[in-house]
Amino acid sequence: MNYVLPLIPALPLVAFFITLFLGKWWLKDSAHWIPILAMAGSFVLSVAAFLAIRGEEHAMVVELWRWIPVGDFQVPIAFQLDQLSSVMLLVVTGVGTLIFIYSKGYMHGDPGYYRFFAYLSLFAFSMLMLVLGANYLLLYLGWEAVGLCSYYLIGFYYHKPSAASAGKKAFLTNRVGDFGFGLGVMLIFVTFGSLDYLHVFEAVEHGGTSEGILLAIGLLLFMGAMGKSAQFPLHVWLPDAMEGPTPVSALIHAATMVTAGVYMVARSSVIFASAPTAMLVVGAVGAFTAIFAASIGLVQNDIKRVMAYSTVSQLGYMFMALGIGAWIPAIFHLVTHAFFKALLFLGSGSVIHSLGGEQDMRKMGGLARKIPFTYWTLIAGAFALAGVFPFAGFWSKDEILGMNFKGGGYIIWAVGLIAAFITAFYTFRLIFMTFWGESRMDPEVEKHVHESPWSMVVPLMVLGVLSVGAGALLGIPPEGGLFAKFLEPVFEPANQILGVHHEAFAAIDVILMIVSLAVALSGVALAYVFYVRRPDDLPQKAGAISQPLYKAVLNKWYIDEIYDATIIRLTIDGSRWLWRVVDAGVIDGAVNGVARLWDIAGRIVSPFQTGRVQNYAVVMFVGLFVIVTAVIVF
Amino acid sequence: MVIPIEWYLVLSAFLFAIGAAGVLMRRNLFIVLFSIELMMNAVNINLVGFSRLHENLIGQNFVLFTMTVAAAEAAIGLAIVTALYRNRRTLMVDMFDVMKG
Amino acid sequence: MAEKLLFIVFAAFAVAGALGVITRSNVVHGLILLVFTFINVAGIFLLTQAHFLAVIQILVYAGAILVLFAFVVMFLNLREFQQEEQFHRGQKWAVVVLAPVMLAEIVFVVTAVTWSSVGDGFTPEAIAAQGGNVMVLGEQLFTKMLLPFEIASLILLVGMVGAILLAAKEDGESVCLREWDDDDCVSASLVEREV
Amino acid sequence: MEFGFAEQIGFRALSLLTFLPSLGALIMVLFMRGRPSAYKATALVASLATFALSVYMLTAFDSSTAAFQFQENFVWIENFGINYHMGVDGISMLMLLLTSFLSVIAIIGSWNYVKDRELAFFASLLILETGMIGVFTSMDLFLFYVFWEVQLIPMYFIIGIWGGARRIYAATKFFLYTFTGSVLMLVATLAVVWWYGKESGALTFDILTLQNAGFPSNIQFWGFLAFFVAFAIKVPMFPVHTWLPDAHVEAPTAGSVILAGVLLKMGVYGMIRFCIGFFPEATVNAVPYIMVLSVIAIVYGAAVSLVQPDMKKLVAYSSVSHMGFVTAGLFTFNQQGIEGSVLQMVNHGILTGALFQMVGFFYERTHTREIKDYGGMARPLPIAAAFFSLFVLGSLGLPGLNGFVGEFLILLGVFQYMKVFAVIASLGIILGAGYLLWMYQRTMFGELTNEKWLSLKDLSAREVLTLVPLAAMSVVIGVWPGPFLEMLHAPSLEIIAKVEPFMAQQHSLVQMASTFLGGF
Repeated sequence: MNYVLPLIPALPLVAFFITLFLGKWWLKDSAHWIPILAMAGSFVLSVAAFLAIRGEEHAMVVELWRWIPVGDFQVPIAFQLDQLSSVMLLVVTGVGTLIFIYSKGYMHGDPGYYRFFAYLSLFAFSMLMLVLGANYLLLYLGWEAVGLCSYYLIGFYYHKPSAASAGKKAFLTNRVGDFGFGLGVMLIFVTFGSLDYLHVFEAVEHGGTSEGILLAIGLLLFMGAMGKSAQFPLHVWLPDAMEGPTPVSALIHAATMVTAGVYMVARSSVIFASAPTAMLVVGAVGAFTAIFAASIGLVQNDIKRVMAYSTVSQLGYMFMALGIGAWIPAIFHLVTHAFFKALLFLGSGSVIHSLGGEQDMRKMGGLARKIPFTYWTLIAGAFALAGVFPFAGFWSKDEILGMNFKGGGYIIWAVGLIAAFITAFYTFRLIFMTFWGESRMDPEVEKHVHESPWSMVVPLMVLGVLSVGAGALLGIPPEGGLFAKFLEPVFEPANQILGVHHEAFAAIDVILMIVSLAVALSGVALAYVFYVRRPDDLPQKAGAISQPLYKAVLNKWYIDEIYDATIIRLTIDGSRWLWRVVDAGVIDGAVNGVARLWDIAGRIVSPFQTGRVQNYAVVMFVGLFVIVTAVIVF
Repeated sequence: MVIPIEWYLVLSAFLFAIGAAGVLMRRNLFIVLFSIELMMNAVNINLVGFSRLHENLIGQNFVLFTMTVAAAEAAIGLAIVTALYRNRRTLMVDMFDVMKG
Repeated sequence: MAEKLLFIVFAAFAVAGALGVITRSNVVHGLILLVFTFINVAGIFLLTQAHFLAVIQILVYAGAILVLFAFVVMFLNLREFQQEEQFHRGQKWAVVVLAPVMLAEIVFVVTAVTWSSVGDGFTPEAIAAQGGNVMVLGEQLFTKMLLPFEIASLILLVGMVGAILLAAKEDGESVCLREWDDDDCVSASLVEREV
Repeated sequence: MEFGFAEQIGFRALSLLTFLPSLGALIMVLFMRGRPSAYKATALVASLATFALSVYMLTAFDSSTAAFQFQENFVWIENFGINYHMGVDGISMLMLLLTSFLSVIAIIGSWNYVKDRELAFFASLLILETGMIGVFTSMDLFLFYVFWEVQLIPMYFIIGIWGGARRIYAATKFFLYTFTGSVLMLVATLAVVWWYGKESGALTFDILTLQNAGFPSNIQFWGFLAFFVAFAIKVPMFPVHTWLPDAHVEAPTAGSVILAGVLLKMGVYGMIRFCIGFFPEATVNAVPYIMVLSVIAIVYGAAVSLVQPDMKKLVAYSSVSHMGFVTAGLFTFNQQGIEGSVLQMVNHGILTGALFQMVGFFYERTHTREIKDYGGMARPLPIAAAFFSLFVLGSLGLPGLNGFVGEFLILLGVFQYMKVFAVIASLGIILGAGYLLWMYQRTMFGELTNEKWLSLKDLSAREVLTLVPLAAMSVVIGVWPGPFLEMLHAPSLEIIAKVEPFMAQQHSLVQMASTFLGGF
């Protein structure tokens, strides 16, 4: 493992450098090979790592070198392999490989082809660093680096101003979260004298740390997670991030990067478990985000934006789970979500691709027969997202809701249920608007509709299979399946602190399952009524009835506008005031004022300086006379 | 000593005062230079007089150096005069007031 | 006694010449009067037994330096300045008052002090015994005073280089009549013809 | 021990290092008038040789000790106890490397930048280098002062002769600001030396002797104040920073690179040597005020950068912010803070130097520095955009690049000192990302604002050559700062040991303030 582990992130890094430096002049249209092979290689190595860690009690740590050694602050570049990072590795490399392959077809012919693959490789490297790092500072490194790649990839079409500013918005919003994360890391160091996971967690388990400090650490870390995982109120960047190419949305803004927050909270489970208030905040924010984002997703017309809000909402689910201490369901949902959301994104990418770039669902419809592969795989993804039995999403979502209910979080459970209903509705709204009914396409576009190339369809099918089967394979029985068994050792300490004991599968679980299935199906049914049965009048009517509400939702609850008017306006105006008034006015005014004072003094005395040598000589002579006289007289 | 030292000193004082007056009140740059030479000569007289009084040759030696400096000064002074005249076509000292504040 | 008489004569001529120098408006006249003054000073040097200096005074001052002056005076056309005001208007009166007062003060101080000789022994007689003023002075100059002597030569060299550099004309140099005003400038070649 | 280290290399390495650039300048001026290729090559060779020598010295440098190495000590002016005394410790060794490194970059970078009086320009740069190296190697207060003034003059000319439209104003402002500080420093120097002379009976300007003098409180207070103001102007700290934007905007590229890269560091270096070295007690008492000023500088500089319409001015104000980090870190008096601070000086030199270099390259092509005139430049200038993004990212503290290591260590240090300050300083980081990315987006991304820009040529090989070492250093320090930090361990511990005895009385004050401000 000592050699294998560092190789996992190293392969994409090498691919990045090769592609970046040779891509433009040499690799050109074949720039995809090296990144794909590197990614596949990483996947193989990850499988090896998975096999190695299976059933191990303790984490493996491989230290490469001391990164920052200053006094008692010693941070190594070290990788930690345990069950959690192994799962993340598999998701990142697995889904990553598929999306790399997909990108070959999707990005074909783009002038920035090599650049795209270089960025993707860099992203893969960063993400792998994030999940493999053995201390908080490396986590922070990966954290920022994935943010950077996200910045580049969102702004991939940099000549589009909207893309460029979306990238900037993403980075800055993340920075706000990282502000907390960074402080949290410092507080961890100051409190525990180390940043290594193993050391810190051991110290927390050992007890003796004041709960206030743990709460502060938890909240600060969660602030970072809110930024990265787009939780309210830092969710604003994710929908805008859809300016990036679709594979990017699938890989970064659905499957991997945005789940980093979930990973981080799960990784710090021991800390959160020791600070119940922090967990409460995590759960509340998650639940609120779940329903809040879902509500916006209801009315969006851009196919990718629907997905984006859905992602935000699903991430909310994961935090909801973490908030109740359901670590394993959260990670489980992370995994299944990675499959079906990547699938949905790639599928909508395939739709967009076949329509020559059209993203507005109002200009689609009736595509089912024209692009059947895409259609059927998307259906699988939609059922998974809606949480319909036995698709993948059902199992993980049900676990989350079930654990909330059983843990006494009835309000959160109810919120989650409502959100699930909305989710089912908007998911199938998307399906129906896109594939069913009459065609609303431009005739010009319609002529060119075509099924996507194989390199795009094959990843779709693989993900489709996973969306259908992965949940049942890994999640039966709920809370005791293969997945849970595998992850058990990682969360053992946290569960001990929380005092959770494992319950056997019982009748209550079945009831809850049926309830959530019913909710999901009713959402699907309602969507069917709205968009298949009466697409011409019912949606309008519904919108008209709840006019103010509809408008608010359509405008994303005006969050962007509020930020613009308050924080951003204030910062810019305040800065301008500082510059114009304080800097140029007060400080420089004082400096120049002193200079002006001397200038005036100079003007007063300068006439004495006639410029004529003899005048000066006479004055000298008079002076001499005075001195001599004085000497003689006295 | 045949001639009292005071005589030298008084003569020197006269020449110096005349030279100084010339420097201070004449407008013609040449006359100013002449006046400077006069003042230098006044000093030389002093030096020679004291050399005689103290019965040594230090003063006389010194006069040689004064003359050296006077020669150099005259050479450079005249060079400046020509340069000035070439540029400004006047030699009236009070016309040169570029440094006026 | 004869020496005293001669001293008074030389001194009177020197002072008269000096007064002439600073009052003449014609530069050439001034120059000649200056030579006259210098010759009289040389006479005083002779009276003081400073033979070498007397010779040098005439050779260097009256000869070399003043010839240099004469050259430049002749070289430049200075007649026009004779018509101009020769004295500073206000300053003139200040100097006329101040200079005599200063003179009086100096004379007062000089006469009030009792001067006494150090008596190093180089009386004219002793010097004559050692081979004369020129010889003794030369010996001192090349032994005790060697370093200052060499430095003096350096000063002369620098002076020479400086004079050449300053007086040499640069190509394309323009000539300004008043102030450093660009409008007033004419090309160097034009002035050259006039000069 | 005093003289032992000169033998490490076997020759007077520091004197050679100091005067090598000047020697080059002399050769250029004497023998190469009117032959641009010859004197440019000489300038390059001189600076390269200096850099090579400093690297060679690094191999002989012993980083396990805080003692001064490569010492040379000759009597200079005996009556006043002035010696020609040179030596380096870890901190000044790093500064030397930075100086000689950036000088090479600046010379290559301005190869074709200056159009008139090129010879004088390159000679000025080399003399400037001598001055800077002299400042970092002097171990005699008088010698230090001499070099301090020596570097001022070429910089004044570089801004005043080869600068932009308002160069005279900027150069004068730069000179007067700095000189005001210098004069204060001179007075304080004389006071300190005089006091010590009175106490011990012998005048001395030797820094090591004076560091152990143990000045009484009132001398400490006034001496500290004078020295501190002198160095604070140089850093520059809020509120004496306003010369910096003007000087940077008007200075030619090489001037900006050196100014930001090295000159500002001399201020902090001076604080380490003199404020802390001579007056530890007064320094400790002043720490809360310095901290407040530093934190203000961080946020203020960042905020003002945000709204700058001029790229160069933006980078200049960002320097104020970054140097705020440096001073904040230094005066925490814990190892992380001090080492982070010194490392951050190096980082800032590399990154801001690089940013100025980049702005210079853009300016050479477009003849404008206004951000609004740019836009979409990534299309005609992809390589430039790539480098630019690297330096922007380093500057905003992306982990894996050098800016992060320094900034994080400083924040960690400040955090241990007082949490509130760390929180506010972290806000500066958010703003930092804001102004840098916003600038990057407005200049490199978006629609092409001017069709003319399409015909611009991307970076030439020479230009890339100046940027590659900077980029490489940025990455190397980012992922493997160990060797650099190792040189700082011993000196930083020495600093801590120096102020330790006075921290006790300070501590209660910090705690009082911290409860008052409501630290966690």
